[in-house]
Amino acid sequence: MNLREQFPLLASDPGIHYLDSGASSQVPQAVLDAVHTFETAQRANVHRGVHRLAEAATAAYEGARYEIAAFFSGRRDEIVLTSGTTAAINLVAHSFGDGLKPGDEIVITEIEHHSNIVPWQMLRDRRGLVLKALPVTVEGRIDLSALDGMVTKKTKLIALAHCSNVTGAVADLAKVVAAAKAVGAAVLVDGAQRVPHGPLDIPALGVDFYAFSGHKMYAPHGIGVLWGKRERLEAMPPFLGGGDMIRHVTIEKTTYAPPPTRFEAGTPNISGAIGLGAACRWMSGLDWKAIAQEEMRLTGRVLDGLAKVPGARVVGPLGLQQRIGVVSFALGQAHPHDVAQILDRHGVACRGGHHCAEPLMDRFDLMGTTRASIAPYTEDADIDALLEGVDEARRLLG
Amino acid sequence: MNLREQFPLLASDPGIHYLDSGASSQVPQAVLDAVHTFETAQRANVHRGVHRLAEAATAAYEGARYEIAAFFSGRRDEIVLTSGTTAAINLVAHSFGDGLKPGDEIVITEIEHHSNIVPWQMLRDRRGLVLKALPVTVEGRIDLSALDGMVTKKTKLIALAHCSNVTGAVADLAKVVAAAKAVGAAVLVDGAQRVPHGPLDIPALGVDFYAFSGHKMYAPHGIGVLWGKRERLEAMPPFLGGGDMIRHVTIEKTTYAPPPTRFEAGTPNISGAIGLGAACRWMSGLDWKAIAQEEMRLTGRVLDGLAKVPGARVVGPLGLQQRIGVVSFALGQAHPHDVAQILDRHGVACRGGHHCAEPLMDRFDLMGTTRASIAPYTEDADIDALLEGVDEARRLLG
Amino acid sequence: MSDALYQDALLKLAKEAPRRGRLEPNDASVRLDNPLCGDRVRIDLRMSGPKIADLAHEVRGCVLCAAAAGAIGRLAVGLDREGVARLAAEADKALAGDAPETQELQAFNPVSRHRSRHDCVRLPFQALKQAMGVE
Amino acid sequence: MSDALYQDALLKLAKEAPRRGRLEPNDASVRLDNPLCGDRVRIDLRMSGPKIADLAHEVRGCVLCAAAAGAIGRLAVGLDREGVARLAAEADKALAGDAPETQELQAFNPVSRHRSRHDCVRLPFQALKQAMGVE
Ligand SMILES: Cc1ncc(COP(=O)(O)O)c(C=O)c1O
Ligand SMILES: Cc1ncc(COP(=O)(O)O)c(C=O)c1O
Repeated sequence: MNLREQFPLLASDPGIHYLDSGASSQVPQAVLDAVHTFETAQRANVHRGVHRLAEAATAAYEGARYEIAAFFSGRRDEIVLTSGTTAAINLVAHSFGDGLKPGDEIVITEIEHHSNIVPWQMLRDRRGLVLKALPVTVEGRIDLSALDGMVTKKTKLIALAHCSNVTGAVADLAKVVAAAKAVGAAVLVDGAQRVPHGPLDIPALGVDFYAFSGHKMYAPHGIGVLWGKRERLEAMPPFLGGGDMIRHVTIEKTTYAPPPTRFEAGTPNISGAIGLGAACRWMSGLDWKAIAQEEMRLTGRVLDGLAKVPGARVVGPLGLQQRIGVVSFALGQAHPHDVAQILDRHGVACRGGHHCAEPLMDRFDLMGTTRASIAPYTEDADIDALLEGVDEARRLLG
Repeated sequence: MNLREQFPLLASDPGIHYLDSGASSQVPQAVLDAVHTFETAQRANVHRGVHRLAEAATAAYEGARYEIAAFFSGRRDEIVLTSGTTAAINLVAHSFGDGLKPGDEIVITEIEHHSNIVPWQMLRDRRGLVLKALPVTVEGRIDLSALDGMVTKKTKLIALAHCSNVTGAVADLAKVVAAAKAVGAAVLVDGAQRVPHGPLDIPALGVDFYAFSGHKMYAPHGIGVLWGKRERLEAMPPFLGGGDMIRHVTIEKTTYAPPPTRFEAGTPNISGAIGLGAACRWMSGLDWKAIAQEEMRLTGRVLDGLAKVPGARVVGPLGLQQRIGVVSFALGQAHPHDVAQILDRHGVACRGGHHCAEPLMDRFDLMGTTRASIAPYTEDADIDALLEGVDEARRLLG
Repeated sequence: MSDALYQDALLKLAKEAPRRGRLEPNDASVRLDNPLCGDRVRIDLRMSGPKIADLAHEVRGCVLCAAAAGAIGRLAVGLDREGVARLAAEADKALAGDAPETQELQAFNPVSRHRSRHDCVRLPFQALKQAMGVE
Repeated sequence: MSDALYQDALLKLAKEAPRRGRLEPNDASVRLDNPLCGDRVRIDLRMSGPKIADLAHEVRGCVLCAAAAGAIGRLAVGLDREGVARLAAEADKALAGDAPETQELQAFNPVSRHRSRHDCVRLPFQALKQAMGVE
């Protein structure tokens, strides 16, 4: 499978070893083409317009919503288009969260990305809630054995990452859903790191909210999705006010449109949505069984390679079960920025730092890690370059 | 000046008469090129990354902020990048507005777009505020003679549109700023319709907040700006929580970054920002004195042409003083969607409807209007087609 | 080309629009609006057993909406629930681009190419169905 | 190529880093951190009149930050406010891509091409300036 040639940035330079897809993936020609067609042949504002460009733009935009819904086995009216995961989680923290009462409890985890921590802290402070965090095991997984003690009748929401952007661990959502159901709590899943790795039946997860970003799944930046169970969305008041999300407006009073429109105030990121629709279409055409195998083979190579480097310590599962191809490691006392910088001399793009997960860094008493993430376009040459670079970093910084 | 050929969508089809720039403008090749360069040669997530693509992406993104700041004579740390005008106004309604006390007053106007009405209604209901609206004159201008009676010591904010998206009227901001200063109120200006018509020295306006969208000023969708006076921004708590806007995060407590970062949670719309920067650069290269003259000449042609159509009634100033090239009209009892649809047969793209300004429609007792908007790429042929179309609409629907 | 949209048959339906106005007293009256375009429709019914004995319609809206109400004014008297459901299905057929059997509804065929206008045609039929308790 | 970044001179500055540790008691002590990359620096000073009599630095951070602190450990004793300001300006010069006069600071020249790393080098100089009340 040579996917690399479908990605103009990668195809243009064989010397680039892009292992930073966990931050932002690269984008295939098919997505660029869809956006280009919009900008040069369909561009207009959506909804309300009757001229041919407005009709074409609306059809492309709503068509994209349809493709996204289909790819995730959802319904169109459950797909709220946002500017990204962060915006999606904040939407829930306001529209759902502001309905909570002082003393109500929210459970998050220590593995979370800041975008699944800070909105809940702000909500806690706004509404007088209690915020608890599930601990993380030495292996870098959410410790679900703590669910029992932490989830109570006061728990109204459990919010957690499907896959960790640091350790690569995949969470056992079924257990979380069962614990939540038992007390009538809702479940929000941060799927930012899960969605780049293949199709997913979101409704089948049994969760209430699922948030993700386009830029990590081969689409443009500035677009993302909040999938919400229909009954949940229908029960929620709007968050942002503006055009499109209304039914009627007078200066005194406004009535609101049904979901998903109710949550999409203002002119949307039309080209972004079209790009995300195209990314879903592009992903649908791939053989994900083969890709998953290949991603795990390459992940295994990274783990094996690091095991042989003196001083290297993987932060996350050492096996290939229930994990994605995101591998974080520390290299002796070396600062991850130095490591990432030396990798860059080998053309290897890795992220170094706290990965917006400071509580998790505190958990492992680390300043940060260096992270390599594997995507469908990753090849053996990328792993070779990574391991060579790590070796040089060890020699220079060790 | 032949700008049309710089716009691929317009250049591809001389039969398109795009008079819907008030909804979304078309986009020049220069902007498409900048976005394309990002996606194919610089794509990565911004900030925190040290590899060469992350450095290139960050330089392009922050370079765009610099170009935007320069174009509007602002400082870089006063430019908060948002997903659009609506998001920018909502940001202020939360970060500034949530600091207001029950009984405090906000003054808006009946001319406003829903995005400058609904966020203040929601804030009013959240905080127990009083919301007042300045009336609109028969000419379709904000009636500033009512300022005296409406602005009191309780007024904390005056929010108004720089240019109406329906009537094309330009507001006399100096009067509003003086009235606000007299009572210590802040001024927020919705500049969505002003920014497409040339450079602007925002700080010189004396206002506190200025909001606008990229998609109306030749840039991609999904990007916009909140310009805020530095002292105002520094005094405001964050709105959305997530990555990037933090200083330090623990599960218990989070400290925040300074503006503008404090207000930019999560991965930004990088390509959108780069496109907006390129749009500013492109606009900087034009002769705006000549364009303004030409826009007004064409606006005059529309006004003169409509004056000769039986049953046509312009909603807005009939003269060319203090107005932009946005012309709304009613045609007898004809529904604006029928009018716009018939215009479409002539290749004319106009918007018909309430233009997200229902209170203004109520003011003029109209279901909606048909709106033609003039841009730098508008030509005489577009106006010819418009007037022919209006004539046919009158015959068919009259 | 969308020229066909405003052909004579459709304009005539909208203009002549038999049974325009209100019916007082009535057995059922439904008002619907479409906030997206501002169309507003009211349908009043007087029943004779399960069948429509008389009806009236009032539209503040576009030509397509007025024409749809006009078609109802011309076609709906004498129908029962099933007949109303069939009539509305015929209108949907026209919007889907298939030729409906009911001659009068063929005027709506060209609307099929204009998705943003489908609801303009549907609104009066929805009001009628609601007034008859269909669905 | 960014190879030059981790050249011997710089690595040596970071590794040898004269005056590493703490100074207790001290006349001034400043801790700064850079939340973006997690670098943390502490500078302790003991003064003799307007001049630095002794200093110590503690870094939890990257090599660039440690090297900058190392350079301070080697160069700052004996300086007054003006001397400290001049030293920091020399470091900025290196980051701007111009060759600084101070030989030791030339090791930072290659950092000029890596904007994301400039603050790593600046942090210890900022802490020093703050401890001396410069600016
Ligand atoms: C005057 C005015 N204000 C606000 C807006 C909202 O802008 P956006 O939809 O890009 O957020 C618009 C355009 O839609 C407008 O014309
Ligand atoms: C697990 C996880 N959650 C949330 C986010 C935030 O996504 P975004 O920055 O696109 O809003 C990211 C990536 O940055 C992530 O990896």
